[in-house]
Amino acid sequence: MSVAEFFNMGGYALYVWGSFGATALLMVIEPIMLRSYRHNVLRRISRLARIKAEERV
Amino acid sequence: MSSRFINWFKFSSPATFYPLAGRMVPVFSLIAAALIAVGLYMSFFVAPTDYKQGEGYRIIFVHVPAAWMSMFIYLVMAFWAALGLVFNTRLSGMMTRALAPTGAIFAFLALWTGAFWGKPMWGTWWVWDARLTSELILLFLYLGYLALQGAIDDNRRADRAGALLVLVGVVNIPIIHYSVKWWNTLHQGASVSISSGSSMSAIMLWTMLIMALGFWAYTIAVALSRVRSIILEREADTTWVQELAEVRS
Amino acid sequence: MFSAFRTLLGRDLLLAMRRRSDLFTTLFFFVIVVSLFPLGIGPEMNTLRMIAPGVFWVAALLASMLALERLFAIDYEDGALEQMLLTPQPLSLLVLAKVLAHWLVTGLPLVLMAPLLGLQYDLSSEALGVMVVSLLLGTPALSLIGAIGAALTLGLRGGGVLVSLLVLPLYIPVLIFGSGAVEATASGLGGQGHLSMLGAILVLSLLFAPLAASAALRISAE
Amino acid sequence: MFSAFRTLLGRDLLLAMRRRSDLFTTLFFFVIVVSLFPLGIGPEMNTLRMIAPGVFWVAALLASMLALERLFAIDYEDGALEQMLLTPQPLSLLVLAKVLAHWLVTGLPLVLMAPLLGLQYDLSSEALGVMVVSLLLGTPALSLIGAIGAALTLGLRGGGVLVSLLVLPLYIPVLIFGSGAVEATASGLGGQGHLSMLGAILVLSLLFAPLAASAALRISAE
Amino acid sequence: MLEVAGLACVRGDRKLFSDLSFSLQAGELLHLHGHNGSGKTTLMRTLCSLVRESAGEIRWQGESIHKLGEEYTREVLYVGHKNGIKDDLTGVENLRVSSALDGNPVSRERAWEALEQMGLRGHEDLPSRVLSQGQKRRVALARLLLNRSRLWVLDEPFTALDVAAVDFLQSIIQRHVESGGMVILTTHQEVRITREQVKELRLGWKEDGRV
Amino acid sequence: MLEVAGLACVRGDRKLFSDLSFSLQAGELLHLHGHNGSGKTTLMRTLCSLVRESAGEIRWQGESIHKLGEEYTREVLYVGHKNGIKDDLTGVENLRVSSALDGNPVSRERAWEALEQMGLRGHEDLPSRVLSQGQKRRVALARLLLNRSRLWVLDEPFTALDVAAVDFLQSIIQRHVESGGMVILTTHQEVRITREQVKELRLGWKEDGRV
Ligand code: HEM
Ligand SMILES: Nc1ncnc2c1ncn2[C@@H]1O[C@H](COP(=O)(O)OP(=O)(O)OP(=O)(O)O)[C@@H](O)[C@H]1O
Ligand SMILES: Nc1ncnc2c1ncn2[C@@H]1O[C@H](COP(=O)(O)OP(=O)(O)OP(=O)(O)O)[C@@H](O)[C@H]1O
Ligand SMILES: [Mg+2]
Ligand SMILES: [Mg+2]
Repeated sequence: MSVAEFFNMGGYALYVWGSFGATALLMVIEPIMLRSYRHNVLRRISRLARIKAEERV
Repeated sequence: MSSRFINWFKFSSPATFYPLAGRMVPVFSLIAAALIAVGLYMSFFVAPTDYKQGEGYRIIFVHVPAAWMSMFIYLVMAFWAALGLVFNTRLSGMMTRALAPTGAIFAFLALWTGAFWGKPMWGTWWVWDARLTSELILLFLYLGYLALQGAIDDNRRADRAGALLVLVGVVNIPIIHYSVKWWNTLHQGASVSISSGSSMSAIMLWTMLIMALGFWAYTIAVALSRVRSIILEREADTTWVQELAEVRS
Repeated sequence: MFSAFRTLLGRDLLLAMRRRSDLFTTLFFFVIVVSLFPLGIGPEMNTLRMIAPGVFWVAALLASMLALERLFAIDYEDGALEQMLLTPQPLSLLVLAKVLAHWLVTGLPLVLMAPLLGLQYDLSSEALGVMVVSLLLGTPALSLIGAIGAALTLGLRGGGVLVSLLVLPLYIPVLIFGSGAVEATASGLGGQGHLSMLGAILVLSLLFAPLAASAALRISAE
Repeated sequence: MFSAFRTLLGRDLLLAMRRRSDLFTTLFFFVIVVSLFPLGIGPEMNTLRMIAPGVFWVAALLASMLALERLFAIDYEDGALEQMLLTPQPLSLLVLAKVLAHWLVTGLPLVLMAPLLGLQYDLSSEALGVMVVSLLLGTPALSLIGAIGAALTLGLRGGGVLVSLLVLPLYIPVLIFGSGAVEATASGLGGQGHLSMLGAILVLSLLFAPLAASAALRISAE
Repeated sequence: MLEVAGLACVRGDRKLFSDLSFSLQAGELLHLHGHNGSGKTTLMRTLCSLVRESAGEIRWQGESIHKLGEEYTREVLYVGHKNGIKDDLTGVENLRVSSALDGNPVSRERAWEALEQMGLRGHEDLPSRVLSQGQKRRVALARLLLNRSRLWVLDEPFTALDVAAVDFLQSIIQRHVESGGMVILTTHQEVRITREQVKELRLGWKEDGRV
Repeated sequence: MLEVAGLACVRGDRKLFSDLSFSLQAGELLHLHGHNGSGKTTLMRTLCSLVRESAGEIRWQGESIHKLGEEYTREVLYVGHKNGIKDDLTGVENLRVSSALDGNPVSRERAWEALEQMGLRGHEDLPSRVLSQGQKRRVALARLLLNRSRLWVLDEPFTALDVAAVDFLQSIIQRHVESGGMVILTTHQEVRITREQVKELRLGWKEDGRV
């Protein structure tokens, strides 16, 4: 089975790769977005904590 | 008996759950990566070509696990929702919230891959058949939940309103599952059932199960890591959060 | 207890009478939607007959969805809802009274109007009959289900779209069975099965919707 | 003077952003109406292509009509309208700002969405183009005309139906020329004539509607 | 009768009050003090079980009010910032509806009489929409004359009322307390209430209050 | 400056007042009295040209206010029963928008300062929706600090305010009057206003008033 044949998927390339591709894409994007979410939250909280510390001084 | 009870409630406190979840995330990420890698290998190189559907049937290895996950995550959300409404624990609202986006993604994937399968098999992207419609409704329920959460600023109200919505929508799950039985539809009937063994070849079944388990592990990892951020956000002004190493730096 | 039910029902009907035009808003909307289509599409009877069940049910669904906004909103704004929560009556009973009044004002006229409008679309009298029955079973279910969504989104500005988003998924089955019944009758198959599904949905929502809606009201009234 | 115009425009857009979902209410409604029809009617492409212009324009008209209720109502209730009447600015300019904001929030998204939804109905790209242009000319006219109705019925409970009654007769020409343009293009005749009629309606309503609406506001604010 | 233990309430991300404890017996009046935004309204709504407390417990005759449910709400009469009357109904209709919902229907005559006592003579059958601010408030307060609840929770009842109406309302409150009722009240206006059975509670001061 | 001659106002089928005449000069304050429903709000809205009089005339510097149109409304600031603030905007945004519409845009800092003076420190950037009754009123009244209108028409400005805020508001009003402004005011609360330049007008008494 050649590489080209493999990617052709017996004529179903669009459908098979369309499905697997979308799944892979979303399952990669989601963790990335989660990381940036966490990053944002941490930055916001650190800033809050700093402001609080300054106020106390 | 009572000591077990206390243990339970200890872990339902965000302060203890946060580090625990932190330790579990990498474990499940690894499991997910390994299972999905094996599953992908099996779906393309081990599983044989179907005599009727040719190579096109390979979509089954993402379609069915995604569809299962979309339903299962909803049930888990309903479980947390009920818990939250009854015991008024803070963590349950956060768990429901953390699961929803992933559930929505899987519901979308089930629809997407189903459509990409339907085009070659049925000759159409979409029909208004009972299973397809009820799965679409599931996606709408997820989106509705997320929209409702976005619209309410007060966390407590958001949690309780969301929990109620999730519980109302749970009627949809049995409908999705049994729709093929109750109405005669275009969609495939159950091909995996406990009672009568399996109508699929064993290797296909195994591949599907491994993919499904991989998706499971992925969901756990993602949901736990999301709930950690939610905990941080909501408990921002407590001392335990402000003393965390990652906040201080 | 039932005196409270009757009082609230009476009050809401009286209010609808006083405002008078409220009685007609939904009906008028329904009539417009149904009548504008021949205007926009053209007067070919065959096309019209084909699209009639869809048009009627979509119109009914939209009309019912739009009316939802007013179900609890006014009570919420003028404080009457708080007072309702503090009466010694089971809240779900009061909710049921409000939903019933709401349906009598917005749903029933629409059901009664449907056969008249159906003539525009050249429907057979049998199909018209089934249409009325399906609307009679379906619209109360829509009001009941919608009450949950209306209660959940109370006081959230721009609740309109939220209500639609929350309620629509639960409306779709009603739409499918409703228009399905009419279509099946028009094309010679019986609409029985569809109608009994509608009946089942109605019974279920009668049982559960008031409870869910009253829980939602308690949450939203904070 | 223009700073007041800009401030009010900015405020209304900001409010729409804050409520966020308000941005989508009308759009969502439009999408639902347009998408529910294939559901109720069935997926035959020929039928769908035939009814498409009608469905789109009726949906746009209804969406615009429903959005009217919110045009002045909130300002009226929270007292911001009284304050607007007491500013040293020409009222019709303020009305124009409000209508513009309203159209940007409710009308424009709908125009932008239309081509995407048109694909569902298998419309030719030419017909889609004309549809967008016709909506672009038509929807601002709908908002302007509607403003008069909205101002007149302010504070009348159940104003909804009244608005529809007052405004609908003036809307129908827009509907007819709008869907006419698309239909003419789809069937090979040019839509030019219809479009220029729409343009004329737009210009006229730009000139007169703000004046009429501000006079109506003064009456209703008593 | 009413006992509050360790009550706390959080709104958004601010703690309005915490660890608040007091009790109220039959024939007592509790006067809540506090500057704007100190949480008086929130506290009152919590006591009526309209808002969920974040911590602590509220007990009525020894039972948690959430357990009691409708048995408790029967005993409570709440008049808040909002009047809770229907703009399109007349005063009499409003009064009769709210009494019926409260579980003691009254006759037309009785309602008419109550409104007259509240100084709404000649306005009983106008739709409330056209009434003045103070007249609307009077319609809402007329419920006090007909109600049999033991605990009255009144959030700034005197706003918009003219001097005569304020006096009359004070006398009603006093009568209720003397006949063994309980009242929780807040107002920014200076009002004379019989000094004997009055408890005071201050919110929003440095050390959050205990009576 | 402001002259009222033979003013009458009819609502529904009742005559609220008729043949009312008075005038107001720079540096004067007019205190309207009257029981609930006597027509104070209606009179004030008439003076702002929000309600059309049934008879009589209102003149500003000798010209009918309906002729003057926007020239007159520029000189008037009205605070009514309704606050006229947007629930979804923060205090600062509300204040800046209303000032800009009134014709004198102010900077963020200036608005912030005004709110702080009104005692809303720490609440400036909360959406007004979550503010307490009194805090909303304060946001609405903060306009007084920024406005350059000569005639203030204040309909029960003191409702919902706590004692500190009432005092502060009184001092603002006094300052405005002393610097040559005019104020028309109604309140049911007892407030001290400098006695010198105060005119009183009673509505709803047997012989409808003349100052
Ligand atoms: C948009 C279209 C589709 C949607 C929304 C959809 C949805 C679903 C859902 C929700 C399930 C899980 C049901 C359950 O476990 O209870 C499922 C399972 C399955 N689907 Fe689809 N599907 C679609 C199209 C297709 C197509 C075109 C095929 C094949 C020709 C297909 C084959 C299957 C199979 C074999 C299963 C496993 C059945 C079982 O074990 O219950 N699906 N689908
Ligand atoms: N979501 C929120 N975020 C931040 N603060 C909030 C939120 N919701 C309410 N608050 C605050 O809670 C307080 C509400 O107080 P409440 O209405 O109980 O005051 P009050 O004592 O009745 O005041 P008033 O005398 O003005 O009526 C206000 O200070 C308000 O700013
Ligand atoms: N359509 C109508 N029919 C009959 N009476 C009306 C109508 N509209 C208004 N009124 C009467 O006009 C009066 C309105 O008075 P207004 O609101 O000016 O009173 P006010 O002096 O401001 O009172 P308050 O002190 O309570 O604010 C009320 O007595 C009301 O009953
Ligand atoms: Mg308060
Ligand atoms: Mg008044």
